[in-house]
Amino acid sequence: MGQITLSKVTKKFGEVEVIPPLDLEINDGEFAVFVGPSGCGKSTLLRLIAGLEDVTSGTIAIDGTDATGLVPAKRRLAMVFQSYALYPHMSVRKNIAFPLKMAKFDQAEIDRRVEAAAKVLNLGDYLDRRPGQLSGGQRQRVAIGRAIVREPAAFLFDEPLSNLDAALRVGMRLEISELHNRLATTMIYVTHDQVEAMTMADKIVVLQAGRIEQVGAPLELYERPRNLFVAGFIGSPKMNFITGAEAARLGAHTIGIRPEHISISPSEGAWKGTVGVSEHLGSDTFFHVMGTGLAESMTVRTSGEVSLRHGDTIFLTPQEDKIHRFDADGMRIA
Amino acid sequence: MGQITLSKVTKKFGEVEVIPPLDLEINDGEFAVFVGPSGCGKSTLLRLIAGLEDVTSGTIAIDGTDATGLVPAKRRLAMVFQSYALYPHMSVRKNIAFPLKMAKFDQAEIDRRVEAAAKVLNLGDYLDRRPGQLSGGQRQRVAIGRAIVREPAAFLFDEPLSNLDAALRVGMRLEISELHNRLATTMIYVTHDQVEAMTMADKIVVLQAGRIEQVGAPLELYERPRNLFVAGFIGSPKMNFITGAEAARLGAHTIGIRPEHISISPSEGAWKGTVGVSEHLGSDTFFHVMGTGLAESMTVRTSGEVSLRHGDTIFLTPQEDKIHRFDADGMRIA
Amino acid sequence: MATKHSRAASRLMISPAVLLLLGWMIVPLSMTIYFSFLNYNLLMPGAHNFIGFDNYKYFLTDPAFTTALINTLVLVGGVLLITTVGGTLLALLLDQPIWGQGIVRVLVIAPFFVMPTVSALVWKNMFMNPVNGLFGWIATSLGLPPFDFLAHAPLFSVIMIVAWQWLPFSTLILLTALQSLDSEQMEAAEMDGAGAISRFVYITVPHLARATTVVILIQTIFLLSVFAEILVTTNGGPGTASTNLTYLVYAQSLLQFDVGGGSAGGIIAVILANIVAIFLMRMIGKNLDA
Amino acid sequence: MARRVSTRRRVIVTAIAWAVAFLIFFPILWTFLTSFKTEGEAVATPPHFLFFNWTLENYIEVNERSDYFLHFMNSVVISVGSTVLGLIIAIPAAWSMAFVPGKRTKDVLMWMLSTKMLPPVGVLIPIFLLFKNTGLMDTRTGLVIILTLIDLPIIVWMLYTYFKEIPGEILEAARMDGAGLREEVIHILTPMAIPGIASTLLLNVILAWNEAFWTLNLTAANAAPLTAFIASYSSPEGLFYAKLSAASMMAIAPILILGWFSQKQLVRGLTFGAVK
Amino acid sequence: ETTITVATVNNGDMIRMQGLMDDFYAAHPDIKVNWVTMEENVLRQKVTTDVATKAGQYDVMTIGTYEVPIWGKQGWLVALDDLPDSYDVNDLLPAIRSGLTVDDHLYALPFYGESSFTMYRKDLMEKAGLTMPEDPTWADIEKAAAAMTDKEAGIYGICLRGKAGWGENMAFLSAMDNSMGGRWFDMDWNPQFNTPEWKNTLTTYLNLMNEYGPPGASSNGFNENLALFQQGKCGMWMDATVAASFVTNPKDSKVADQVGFAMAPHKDGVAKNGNWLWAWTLAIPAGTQKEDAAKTFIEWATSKEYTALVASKEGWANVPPGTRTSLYENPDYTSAAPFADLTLKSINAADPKSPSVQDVPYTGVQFVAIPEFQAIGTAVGQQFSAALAGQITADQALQNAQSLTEREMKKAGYIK
Ligand SMILES: Nc1ncnc2c1ncn2[C@@H]1O[C@H](COP(=O)(O)OP(=O)(O)OP(=O)(O)O)[C@@H](O)[C@H]1O
Ligand SMILES: Nc1ncnc2c1ncn2[C@@H]1O[C@H](COP(=O)(O)OP(=O)(O)OP(=O)(O)O)[C@@H](O)[C@H]1O
Ligand SMILES: [Mg+2]
Ligand SMILES: [Mg+2]
Repeated sequence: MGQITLSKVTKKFGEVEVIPPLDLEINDGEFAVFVGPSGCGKSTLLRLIAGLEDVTSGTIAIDGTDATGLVPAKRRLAMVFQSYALYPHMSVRKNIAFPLKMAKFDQAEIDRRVEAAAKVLNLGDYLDRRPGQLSGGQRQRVAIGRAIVREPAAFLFDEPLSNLDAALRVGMRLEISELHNRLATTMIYVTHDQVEAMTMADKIVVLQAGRIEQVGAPLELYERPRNLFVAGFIGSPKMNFITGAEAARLGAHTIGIRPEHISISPSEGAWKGTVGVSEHLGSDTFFHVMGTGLAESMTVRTSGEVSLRHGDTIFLTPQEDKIHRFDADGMRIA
Repeated sequence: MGQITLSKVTKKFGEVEVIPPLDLEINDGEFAVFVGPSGCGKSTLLRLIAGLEDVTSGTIAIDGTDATGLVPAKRRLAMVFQSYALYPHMSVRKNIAFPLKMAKFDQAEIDRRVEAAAKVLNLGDYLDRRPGQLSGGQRQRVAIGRAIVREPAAFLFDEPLSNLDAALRVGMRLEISELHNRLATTMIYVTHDQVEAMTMADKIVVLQAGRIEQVGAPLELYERPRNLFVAGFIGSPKMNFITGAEAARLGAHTIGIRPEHISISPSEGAWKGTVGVSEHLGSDTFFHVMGTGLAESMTVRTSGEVSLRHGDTIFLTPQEDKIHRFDADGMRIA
Repeated sequence: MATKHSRAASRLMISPAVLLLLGWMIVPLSMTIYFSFLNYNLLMPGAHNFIGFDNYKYFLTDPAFTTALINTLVLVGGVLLITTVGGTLLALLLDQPIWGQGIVRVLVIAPFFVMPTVSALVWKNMFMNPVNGLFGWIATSLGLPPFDFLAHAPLFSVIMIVAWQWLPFSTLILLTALQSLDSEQMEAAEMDGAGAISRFVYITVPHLARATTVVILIQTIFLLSVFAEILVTTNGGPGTASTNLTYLVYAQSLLQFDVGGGSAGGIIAVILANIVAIFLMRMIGKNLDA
Repeated sequence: MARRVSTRRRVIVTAIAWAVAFLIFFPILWTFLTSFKTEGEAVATPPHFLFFNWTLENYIEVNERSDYFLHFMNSVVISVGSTVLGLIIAIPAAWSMAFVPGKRTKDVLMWMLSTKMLPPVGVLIPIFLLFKNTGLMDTRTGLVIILTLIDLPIIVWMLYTYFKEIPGEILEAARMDGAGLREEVIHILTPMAIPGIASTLLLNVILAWNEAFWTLNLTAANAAPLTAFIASYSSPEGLFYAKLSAASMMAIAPILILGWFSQKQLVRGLTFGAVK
Repeated sequence: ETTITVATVNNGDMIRMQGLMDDFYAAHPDIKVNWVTMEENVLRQKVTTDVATKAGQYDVMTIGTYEVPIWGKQGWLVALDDLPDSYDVNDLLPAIRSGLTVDDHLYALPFYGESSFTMYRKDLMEKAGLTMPEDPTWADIEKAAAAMTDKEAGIYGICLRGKAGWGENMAFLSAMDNSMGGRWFDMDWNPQFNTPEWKNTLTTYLNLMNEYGPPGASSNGFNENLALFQQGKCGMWMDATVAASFVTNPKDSKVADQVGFAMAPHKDGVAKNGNWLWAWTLAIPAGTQKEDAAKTFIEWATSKEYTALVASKEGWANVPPGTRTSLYENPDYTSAAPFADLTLKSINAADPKSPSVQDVPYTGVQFVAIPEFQAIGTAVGQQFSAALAGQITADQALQNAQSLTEREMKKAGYIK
């Protein structure tokens, strides 16, 4: 069980209102990801749920019971911190056993659960090492181990992978996803990595300045962003935005088209421009196309290698059905 | 001017030979990137060029003159460190002016150059702040500013972006590229980020255990990796490697095929497998295909959204002309 | 971090220390203030009548007071100067690659462990004594008349002794600070064309600023109340040449058993110490934040 | 900076460093040597450096004259006792300053430190009277209390600088894991800060061991530590250098040896957050 | 079993007693003695604080003739009126005994007593072709000092106290001033540092020390001078009579068999020698819980039996001198101690009731028996010590001494 409901939650630090009134419902077993620009309040929101900060007003309910006033220990939530926050003076075994010890489990039960967690996380060989003797990925697993032994109502993750190098990140991402499949426990996951958000989430919560911009499944956000902010935030490289006559022609204040939804041709197409910087990644090439008169620069993605040189004239054609339209307030026009 | 030539350079730390004899030529105005796994000697090589370490044997020539014995200050090179190594007690202005002050420039000239550098790097508003009061990207720029004022023969960068967050990294990457276009000064850039290497370099130097595995333009490395190491190292997600009968069929010990060069079909194709984890990024989807009998797991990339579920049977077909063949020693078969 | 629970806990946890120190400050201090208005000599029992500010008047107009004030400042300043400059040089020396670094460090740190009384006794008798001391012998063997340190340079002698005790402290802090200097920063300066001296002036010295402040703060705390060294070596003399405030108050209250006068002196010393404290706190507060 | 340092330079630097270290250490060495001389040799001109008749006479005499062991035990009890008591009071205080900092945290810390600047002579008589009236005079308990109070600010500061280096996330993790305040401090904070606590302990044992004002003025026979022991050798009649040296060595040796063995620890802790 | 705590000074006789306690314990197995040995200044400070605040840390205190009358008058000490006959209180030297008696009550028992006299090196005098008169004048002394001084050889004609302190340099200088015909205060308690006598005293002293004294004299007290004399570095030394036994002890003294003795010098025409009277005594602070045990102890420590005990263990030359007539009538002692005669003579010559040839309102030779004297004496001593160190001139020193004494006397209410 692990349904989390925030109603009219606000948070002020001194005079600054970091979270304006906010409602959010996370269902049991769901994998919810919070994304948003740096400083938008992702960590704060997570810490409010954990009980590490007091809400200024509003209520937080866990499984239907009000948990607003409870100390963190009483909320049956487990948290995995960005720095893992392992206890450096305890062996892996002791680290994992710590929450059980605090909950006054008997030793036999503690041993049983630690063994079980170690097995799930492939930590059997390291149980007697100290955190300092582990690699980043192993530490990460210990932190998760410590979280799962208590069989919490939900897991909270605050950018757990941001300290790992790229290769490891991919591996751990898969592991966490698998864990979620296996345990089917609610997870709330903070990240600012696009790929993590898109690949792991059942539900993405996009935040800006403490406000929720959109909540939905990853592809829903990708395909039907509710407003300009979400449209620009989700997807990499960014969506191209066009205002003015071209947008007006489609009955919108702004239209948006993703780089992968534009096709390119040396001879004909809807928009004409010249090639600026091009970035060749081998698998793809990104062209920054200038002088279209629509936007300062448009990004276009092509698969594989297309040889165009700086200054070449090209024509762009958007896939009409993939064009997003927004009104003057930046809201999607359905 | 800034041509750098290394001939038979070796480096030992105590008994350990970190760099076996190595020859390398970097042309004037070139943007050379060193990549390779952690500990392969990238930083060491850069520091040898900078003069921060003594070579054990061999010579380093800068613009044709032997610089092997020169102290760093005499080599006319500027370095941007991973930690930026800004002087924390000096204002931005003083930081940037420091090399000029050391070179005994007169105050008017110093001011002029600092202003110019600040303008180029958009630092005008921050000149009187201390480094501690700047954001990561701004610090980065100060470090570059300190490097450019002296108008060095070449710039050396040691993983200058690795401390920045992803979004900023993209921005700074473009800025450095632009700077290179503008100044046309030789740059040597160490990174272990694929994308940086591919997008910025004129020439990539792939190192492993101090040896140069391959030197070449990014696409050359991508398209014609000289050996298995380079093939596996360049490109993300990694190339799929297949050994055994399927490879022998093509007259190779190992064949490699990149994820984007495999097409997928629910009904027919060369190889049959079942879908494992699939990662939906919106713009692309990566499928991990199992049970092909060729490799433990094959990664396949498809553009846009393809709906396949875990466990579905699919068929894969490689683009024959994109298959890389390697012999038993791991060398490319031309 | 800051929930209602943790803030409440925080108040609870800090209160024993705060209350104890408050008590430590207030109880004896208020008694001292009270005594300072009385005509109270230990040797003359009976009524201790209230005499207003007379004790303060006598203490402040005591010709020794100004001398003591100046001596206190000279003593603190002198020791600080020697220990910070000497400590920096020593730290630089010990930071070099040398053989037997461990042993050298052990030798250098040793004076810090020596009781002030012992070090004063040893210096006074075995080194500075012009007849039997080693310095006297050295002077004589060089054909010079032995110099009578404690008579002719009493304050200087005390400063030397105290500095000897505190040099290890500053050396160690500065050495640790030196070793924490980011080597990339040094290399950057080297790339920027700075020579060894420029690097020291522009990089090392500013880097040590924070450590130096701490050295100054901690040492000042201890140096303001230097006492045993003076008592053992010069008894504040000759004349009042090496009397500092602490010693003057001591002389007043414990040699003369004038509790009233001594208390007035104590209060004045407390006020002066607090002025120094405020000054220092300003400085350190700024430097420790940076 | 791993460039070659020429051997010649290294030799010169080593020589200078050793010479300076020797000079700094010399007074202690000289005391040590003198403690094994006869009184006559102790003042001989020219001085005898190594070649004299080594004798234990002084140590024997000092031992006969004073109850060294009593003083030594007093010193141990007082310095360790006051430090441990100080730690028990200071750990919670440092916890709250480091992990729940408020606007006034810094001021409180600075105020605490400023109490250390009170000249002890200023309050001797009041304390003396208080001790007399509470029966603390000449008791180890009394000295433990006084030394705890005067060293508390330093202990708090040192711990505070240590605690600040511990990431708050770890304590939060403990809280998430169900630890209460007590468990958090006992199971997580204290063990993690062991190196810091150890060096705080060491420094304060040294400070307390060498404290010579209160220990002298508030003791007579029973609780007098080694500072009082040495005071009886300060200038007796006749030649006394050798005996003084022997007594001095006996007074400083325990702490000197402790200091040497733990110097790595000590140095780390001594920095008071001066080094980041 | 009773444990008594004894505060004592770290001088040789006291330390010797600590080694002889077995004898006491044998006779009094129910008493245990806890020694607290301190340097003189520390001792004085601690016992005074203790007795004045009635802190009760000590059951027996070692105090001097300065404290006894003042403390006795305050009622801080236990009167010792019922001494057993075996103690033979009448055997105590009258000069000493009267100094310890207030209003006919004896408040302390003398452990040893002393006056001051002149010690000199017979060999050096001989070499210089001089002889020391038994009652020398300051002129004789100066001549002898000049003749004996050989700084190259490390021999200084005269060693005198220079360390500041009312019990250090001021003990000597106050006595010397008496021998010059001067005094501390006139009958109206006006300080006399502006008189020619004091000027004469100080200039003579400074001249002697600067010309013929050892370096570092301004920090030399009794102990430092003793060490110098024992090493043969001093030609003459005017100081306490107890020093005699140390400088003639061949174990510690290089010049043991070369020491001669004479009276303390005086100015030609002044009928006072500069000899003082001092005794270290054992007293019991009022209010101790262990009065009986304390009494038992101090009676033992100052008894004839103790003297005999020391004699039997350490030889007659080492017994604590200057307290009992019987000692000076004992041929064993007088033959072992060549200085006995002069010691007794000096003690008898000291008259605390009229220390100067002029009238004075106070008692005490080398001190003025008023509570304020410690402070004043020490402050004046610092001035004179500074003059000896060359930091100020004699005139300045006298002037400072005069004004600071006036100040203190005013503060204390003696003069308006
Ligand atoms: N303890 C605090 N006191 C005052 N302001 C705070 C505090 N903690 C956070 N803030 C402010 O609240 C806002 C939200 O911070 P938060 O850490 O939740 O952002 P975030 O979304 O997690 O950012 P990031 O991606 O950088 O981790 C920021 O503006 C931050 O400055
Ligand atoms: N000062 C040194 N002393 C001894 N070995 C060293 C020293 N510096 C580097 N090495 C070793 O040399 C090898 C190359 O190190 P280098 O720092 O050049 O690697 P790198 O490629 O920069 O790695 P990374 O990507 O982790 O920065 C490593 O094995 C390293 O351990
Ligand atoms: Mg965050
Ligand atoms: Mg590197």
